[in-house]
Amino acid sequence: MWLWFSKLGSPKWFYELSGKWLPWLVAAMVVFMTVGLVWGLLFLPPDYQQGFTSRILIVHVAVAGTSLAFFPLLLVSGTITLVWRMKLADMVAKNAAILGAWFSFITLATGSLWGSVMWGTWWEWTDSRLVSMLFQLFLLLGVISLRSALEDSETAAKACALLSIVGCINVVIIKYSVEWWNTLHQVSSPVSMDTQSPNGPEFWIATLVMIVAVYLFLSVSLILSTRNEILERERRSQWVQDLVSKS
Amino acid sequence: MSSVASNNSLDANSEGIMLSARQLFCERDDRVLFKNLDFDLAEGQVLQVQGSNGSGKTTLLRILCGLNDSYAGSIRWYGQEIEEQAAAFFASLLYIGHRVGVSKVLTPIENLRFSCSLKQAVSDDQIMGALKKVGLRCFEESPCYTLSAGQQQRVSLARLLISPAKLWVLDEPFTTLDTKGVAQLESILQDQAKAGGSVMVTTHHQLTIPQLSLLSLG
Amino acid sequence: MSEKQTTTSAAFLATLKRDLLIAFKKKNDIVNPFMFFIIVVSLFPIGISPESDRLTEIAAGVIWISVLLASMLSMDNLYRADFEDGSLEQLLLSPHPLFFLVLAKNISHWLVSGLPVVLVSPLLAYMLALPDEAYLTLVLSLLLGTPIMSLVGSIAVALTVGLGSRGLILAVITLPMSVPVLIFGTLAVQSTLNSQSPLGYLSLMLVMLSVSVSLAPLASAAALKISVN
Amino acid sequence: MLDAIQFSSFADFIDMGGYGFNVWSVYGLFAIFVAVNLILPLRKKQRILRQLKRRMTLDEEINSEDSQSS
Repeated sequence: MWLWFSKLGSPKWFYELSGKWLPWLVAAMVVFMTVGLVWGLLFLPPDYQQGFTSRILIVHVAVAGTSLAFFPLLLVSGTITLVWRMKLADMVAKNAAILGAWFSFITLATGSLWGSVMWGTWWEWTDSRLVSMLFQLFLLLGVISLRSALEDSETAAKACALLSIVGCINVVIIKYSVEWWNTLHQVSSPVSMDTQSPNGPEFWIATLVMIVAVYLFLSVSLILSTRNEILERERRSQWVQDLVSKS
Repeated sequence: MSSVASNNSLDANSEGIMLSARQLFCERDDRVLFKNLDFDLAEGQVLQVQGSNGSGKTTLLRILCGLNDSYAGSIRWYGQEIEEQAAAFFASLLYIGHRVGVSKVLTPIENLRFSCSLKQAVSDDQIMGALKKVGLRCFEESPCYTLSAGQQQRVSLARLLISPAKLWVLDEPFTTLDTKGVAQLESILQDQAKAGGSVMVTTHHQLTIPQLSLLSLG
Repeated sequence: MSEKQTTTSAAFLATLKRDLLIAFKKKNDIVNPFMFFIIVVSLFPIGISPESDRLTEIAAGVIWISVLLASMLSMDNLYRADFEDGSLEQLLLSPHPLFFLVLAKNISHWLVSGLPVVLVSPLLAYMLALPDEAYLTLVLSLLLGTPIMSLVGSIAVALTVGLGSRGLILAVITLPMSVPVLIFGTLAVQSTLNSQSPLGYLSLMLVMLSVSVSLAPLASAAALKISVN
Repeated sequence: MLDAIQFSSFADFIDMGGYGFNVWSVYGLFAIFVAVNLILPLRKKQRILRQLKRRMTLDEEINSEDSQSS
């Protein structure tokens, strides 16, 4: 296992492997995405309570679910960078932070769009999920700005790895403290989200399809940006020179 | 304390005199750097200011440029006090200090475009030509934090080639340059002197320029 | 060899363009104050209470104070980078009056750090449950207030640019000077809330703005000469 | 399970039971989000390859220049 693990560390090996896997992933993503979208938009019956806005929930739940995976991803890549000093993990972490910020922003946007229908306001402080997602976005933007503040990429790698580990722990703490703060301030919040999730199996299957589509999209986008990062950081190595002269 | 050993005698007619300082006195944290210091700088002359570390060379240069006004005595630019005609004086002055005035975030071209446009309109190919001459040929587009200290110094030296300033005041311009750079800078100084401009420079490097005269402090 | 000397307006534009270019290359100086403003405002509902009627009372004050703090934060890098790499000396030694070059630097700094904050303030006002009719006044008062803060603050920055330890001395010097701006800004928003016309306060802020545009760069130029000494 | 399409006409497909704005802005945002995060990396890859190619030709030029001059 150890040989495999250290082999994975070499950017060249990752570049070739991801090159082979990319077409399949893109194909799977396109299939799942179209199935999920077409089914969700066209065929899904309106929910008895929410009507057609349950369609928003499909996308919102899918993106929100996936964005919760970002900090664990940063935690893992952070520990790999710090403990085994693997450059590849830092490259993945750098692009994962940017993609994570995108995911959190889209989760907030779709959530507030859904909220504007169900709760009548675009922003609801009493919804612990939205508030903790807001602070996850701030933490991710913090990691990104720390990365761009430190010019030398060696210190930037270690610093951002450490910050994402600390950030990951904080996200969990924030989530529970916001929920706890929520119950204390259980003001007459118009309606909290969980009592409102539409039932009916189709909704959950469509959402599942969308979740898989969004996860595939995450991996495709992350692989693409990591490959760019590899090309940039390994530009002096021989295999990149041949690649460039071939292209 | 400070003896003026300007070894070659300057003819007294004033129209050749570009910059003349009379009875200069400067004191810094109750230590007298120099007092009743007089000297003249004629057109086409390269004046090297010599002195041990801390003898006030940099302070003298900054006083002459008007950056530092805690001094007594008078400094005349073509016979007129520099305070009275600051605009004309600054228009024909180019000062390069220890901090070379090259922003690390910008590329050499952007740096030169800004620093030259403070004084006179300059075209991009003039800048490219100057950068080529100081040996920064394929570094024009890379941000200055990727350049070495010597290369950043060359960016500011490229300004010498472009600027029309008659008086150059250079503070230790040779420190970070390699031998090729030193030779290049000496020839640039020589051309400036030949073209009727004049240079005040502080360096521990032995200059081999015909129009050289010395001013030693402390 | 010497072509025509650049006019003062050309030098003004060159300085403005250069500072904007540096700001966009060094994105941190734009993003940090902006993020600081958003995070501080979103802390208040958690600290005080999520109920919208209580939030409405404090909305104007919270936004205004956060804007002031954010402008303090971003003020520091106004002259710092130029002082450290020597371009500030080139600015001082240019034949053009220093007043215009300092004004150019202030304007580019405000465009980069003040304007984004003003543009995002309605969004945060919504999060603080500020009633809709007060949005326009809020934006107008911020549009007038932030340049005043930027100009007044630049004097303090110019004075402290030579100091080694930057720290909070800047905020300690400038914040007291921000009291009038804060008063008129919040009063303008409050007056629209109880449906009076805010024009009185806004015009007073306009007067303050024109005074600071004409006088502050002079003081900053003098301060720069002192600290570069 | 895939019973008939829910909408009788294209018009009320757009209308989406009165919530057209919200649903379509969600799906629009999602489309932009997916497009941006797929197209930007691809465009950046071309830019990187171009830059590396330019630098390689530049280095070759310099080496050939040095070899001539030395």
